[in-house]
Amino acid sequence: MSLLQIKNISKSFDGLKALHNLSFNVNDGEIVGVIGPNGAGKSTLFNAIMNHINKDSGDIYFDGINITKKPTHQIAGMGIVRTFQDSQPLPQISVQENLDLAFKYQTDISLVSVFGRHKFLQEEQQVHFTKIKELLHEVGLGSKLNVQAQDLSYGQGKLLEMLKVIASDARLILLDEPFSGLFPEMIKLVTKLIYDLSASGKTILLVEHNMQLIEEICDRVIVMDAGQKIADGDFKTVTKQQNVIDSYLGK
Amino acid sequence: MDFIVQLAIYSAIASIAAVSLNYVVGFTGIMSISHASFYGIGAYGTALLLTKTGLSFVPALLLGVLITGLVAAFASVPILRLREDSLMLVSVGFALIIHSLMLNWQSLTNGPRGVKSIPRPEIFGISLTDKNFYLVLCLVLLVLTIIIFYKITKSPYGTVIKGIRENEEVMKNYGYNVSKYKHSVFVLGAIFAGLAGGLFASYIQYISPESFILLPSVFMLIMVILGGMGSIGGSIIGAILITVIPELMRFAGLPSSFAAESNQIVYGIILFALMYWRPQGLFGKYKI
Amino acid sequence: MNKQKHILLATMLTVVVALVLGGCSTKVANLSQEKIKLGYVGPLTGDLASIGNDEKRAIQLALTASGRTDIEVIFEDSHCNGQAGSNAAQKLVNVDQVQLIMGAGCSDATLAMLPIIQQGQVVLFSSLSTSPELTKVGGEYFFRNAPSDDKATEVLAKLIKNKKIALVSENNDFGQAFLNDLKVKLAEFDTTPVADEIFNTGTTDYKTILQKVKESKAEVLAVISNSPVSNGLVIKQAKELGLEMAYYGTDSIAGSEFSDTAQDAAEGVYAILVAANTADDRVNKLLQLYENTYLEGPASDAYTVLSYDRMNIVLKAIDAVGYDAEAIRNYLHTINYDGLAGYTSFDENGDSSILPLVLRFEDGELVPVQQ
Amino acid sequence: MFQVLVNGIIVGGIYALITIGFNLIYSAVRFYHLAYGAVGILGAYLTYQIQKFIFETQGGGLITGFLFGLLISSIVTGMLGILIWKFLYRPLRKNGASNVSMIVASFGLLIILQNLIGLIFGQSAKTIRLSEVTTQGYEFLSASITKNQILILIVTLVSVFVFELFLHRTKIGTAIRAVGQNSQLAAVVGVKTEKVIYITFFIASFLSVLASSLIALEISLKPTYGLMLILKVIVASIIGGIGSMRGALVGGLMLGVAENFGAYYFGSQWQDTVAFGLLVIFLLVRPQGLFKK
Repeated sequence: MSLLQIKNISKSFDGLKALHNLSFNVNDGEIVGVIGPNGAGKSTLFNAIMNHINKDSGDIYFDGINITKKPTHQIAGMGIVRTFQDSQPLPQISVQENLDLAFKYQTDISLVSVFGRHKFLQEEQQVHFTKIKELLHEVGLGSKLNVQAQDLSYGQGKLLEMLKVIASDARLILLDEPFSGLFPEMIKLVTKLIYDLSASGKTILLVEHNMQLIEEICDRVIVMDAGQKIADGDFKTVTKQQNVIDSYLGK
Repeated sequence: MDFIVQLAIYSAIASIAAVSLNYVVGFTGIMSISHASFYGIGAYGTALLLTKTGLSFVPALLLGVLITGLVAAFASVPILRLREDSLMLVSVGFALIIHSLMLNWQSLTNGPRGVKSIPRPEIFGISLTDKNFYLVLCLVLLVLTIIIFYKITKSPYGTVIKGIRENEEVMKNYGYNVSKYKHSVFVLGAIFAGLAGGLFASYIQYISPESFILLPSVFMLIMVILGGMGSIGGSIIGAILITVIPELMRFAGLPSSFAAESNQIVYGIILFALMYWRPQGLFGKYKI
Repeated sequence: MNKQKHILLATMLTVVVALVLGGCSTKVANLSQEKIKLGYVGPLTGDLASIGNDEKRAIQLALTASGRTDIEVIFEDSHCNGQAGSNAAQKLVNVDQVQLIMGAGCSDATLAMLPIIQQGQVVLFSSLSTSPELTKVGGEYFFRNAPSDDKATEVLAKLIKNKKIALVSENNDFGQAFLNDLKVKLAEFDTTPVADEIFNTGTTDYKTILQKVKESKAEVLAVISNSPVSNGLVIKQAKELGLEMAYYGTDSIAGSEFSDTAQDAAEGVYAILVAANTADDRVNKLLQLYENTYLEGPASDAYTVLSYDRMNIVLKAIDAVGYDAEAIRNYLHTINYDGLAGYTSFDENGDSSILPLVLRFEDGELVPVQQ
Repeated sequence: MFQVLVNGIIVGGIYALITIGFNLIYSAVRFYHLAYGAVGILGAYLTYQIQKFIFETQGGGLITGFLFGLLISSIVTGMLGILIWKFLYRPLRKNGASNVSMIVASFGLLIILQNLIGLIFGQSAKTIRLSEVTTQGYEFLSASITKNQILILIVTLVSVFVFELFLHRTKIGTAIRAVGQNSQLAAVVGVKTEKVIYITFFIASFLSVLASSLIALEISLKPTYGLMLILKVIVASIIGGIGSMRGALVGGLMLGVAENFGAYYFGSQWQDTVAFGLLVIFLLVRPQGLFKK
């Protein structure tokens, strides 16, 4: 049974068809690439899944549950996390705080627990802090623990976004161009992180322009153009299809 | 020196209001200008309960604070639907509407003639007519406020509201019910503003709508901006400076023909200069 | 983080030091010069600023006229608000250790100052607050030579009883207290107003209210406001709307600010006010002196005259019984001072014997009218 | 009843005039220039001073004094508008100040300007008048309008009309709108954004003096009017659609009419509540106002 089912969702912004009868499935544990020329509606797709924008028609199911109309924070609560296109971590708080926000607290973070169940919160936070140190050391950001996120470089910011995805321990991960603007050795690092995620059983939907990476990482590829799905299959067969080539070369 | 004790009392009351405003504006980024209205509602609530019903000080103050919380809960529904500049404007609109209710609902608030001879509080038998006891009461409540807000902002809850200040959309993506947090922050901030208002009313023993019009809201915002966004200690320093400096200016012996206007000009300059040199204020860590 | 701790401590220290220094520096000055220090607290900013400045200038004129160099008046601004007023009074009582404070204009500041006055046992002498409620709440140390409004409402009620009356009042402590008192007095003559409109302080466009007054077909329009500008605008806009009716105003009508605003529309307006009785040449001499010294006429003649009288009464009291609040308080109960505002004596509540006169604007001059 | 509508339209006309200037600045620099009210009142005080000088010392007529004063003070205040942008606001923007801190800074400037006016011209009210005698208005359809009101209405309609033409027909007008839409894009296309912003501040300050002097005819002048005006302007601008010219006109008129009907039916003490109630409703139901998408 596939983890994510998109059933002909459409969305148009006063005339412009951002998404048009789009349907596809993503199975548990798969890494699916989403490619297509600029303006094909890739980011709009992510916004639609997370219900940042309401859809004109169609339904989305996650783990069998209809999440079309659910508020964003509930969708995220069910175990989906997404990164924004060239999003940077929250600027005026520290790296540690950024990561702590990504972790899922068992004790509900509310005024009641701040005063009533302070001990539980404190313990969980300590556990998170140790994990955070490990994660940061792994990618060489160990010294940046208490630095304000705005003081990180662009690349380091992107890395931190990836670490937040790992920390969230979500089942479905929507990555929106995680490699854009990175140096080669940063790209290797992010690729390794993606493999680790997949190895630990996560399902990944990856929007990316860099074709070598798509070929290397993804099990399957979906090609979008003008809000429609024009191809769905493994990389080799899909890139041979005439309509895919035309969409890239422009009709 | 009663004069210094009185200044300390007004500074303590202003600090409670400033710390609670910083919690709303500095930590959570809700640019609300209607804080003085909740300060006013707390003052009127406590004053009317003290003068019109037989309630003694402590229940009257608590009830006054409760009423402020309820009004804030209702007001937060429309106000929090907006952000940044439009939120600022709607909170100004709300402040002016509350002020004209105080002015025109004569049957309840006695209108522009205000509420007179509010009795000085009696707690467990000690009558607080003596200023020093009153100062102790204010300082105890101030310390309590600091502890509460310090605990909240240092806990994971504090990190969440700071995250909301930075970017609400991202926080929703990590599963945080942003509007629930914003409402609880707004209401808690208003409750402490109501507490400060109740203390002010029973100290000065006479209140009228004039003291809760737009300007006090702006002064509270200046206290927080001067002191520093997102720093509790900073907002206390801001509150003390803004309460004490104009009183010290009385000693500066400025010829009073233009002392009055120059006082206001100093405020204007402080505001402008802060926005230029240190938007995050003296001790703040967050730039509005 | 500890860098910020240092700034925190440093600022705390400077504030405390400034406070202490500020506190004792004046005390030291006080002892050395042996000058008699009087206090003044009044609205030097805000809506009543022009009248507050009149009060201050009248005090300075009286002081220079008396030639006394051993007396100094410390002027504090009440901003017409409770907290500032109570701080000003507290400073004067505690730091400058004055025995007598002139002032108290807006009820806000007055009522916030009263507890400090009563506790500090200092005399508070006002020539601006006319609210009837102060008679009860004032306490034994409170005196005023401005007549309480209930005297003015009595005179006005007699004048306009059983006529079709439109009332336009300002939504502040003066306006509403006067309005309610007037309605009670009118009810005694079983007259009920045909129109009763309230406007907020600082309103500038009265055309819509006056439209309702026009529709009520009132014969008399009584304007109840202590701001000369509002009085002027109401009457000017009424004339522009062609409202043919008798106009009555309260004491803030006498003065340049009203006549500048209303200009020729002021013609024929009745004023129930105190003391700016131009028939007495001492009043004219004072107003002339004011104009020569400050190159502009007073915003309100009435309050200038009252404040001038007040200063002279205080000087007389100090010469008679010395500078002690207790002694001055007893002396004031016995005084009957022939002032520019008429013979002034004080009843047990500190209210003065001065009665408001009825005057009428005739080609720019306020002329007394015989009832 | 009709009279109340007439009053509303005339007052609304004045609000519209000022809101046009305010929207112009907002559309060019994207923040609320709160000190704009005080700049206008300062200009009106200048007009008063010049008229007094011409009338009393040069023996000129009241009306010529007023028109002459209006011209000079509009130009001088226009210059002041440019200086305020160049030396106060631009450095702030360059410093990376956010919209909110720009509003706070402009509020500080409002307090400074308002108290400077109080210091220079004194606290007591000043009146600008066009005729020695208070003339009764003209009667038609049971509503009476004073001469001043007619003048205000004419000036408002003329300036709105001229302004619409200027904005949509002339090169500079389109440049201003371009900068308003997107200043980076405009700069790329070769529009000298700096120069355009100077012109915008000049024109807006010019308009604010025009409107404030007209108001002074009706309600005389006090230093505290700056804050009162800017609050009304913000309400009118939000209702009409922040930044849009047509929105300023309609927003101003709507506010004027709503206030007067509010005063007529609920009593004048509720006038401000009606105005701000309208603001809150619009911010919630249609934050972008009537004329913007």
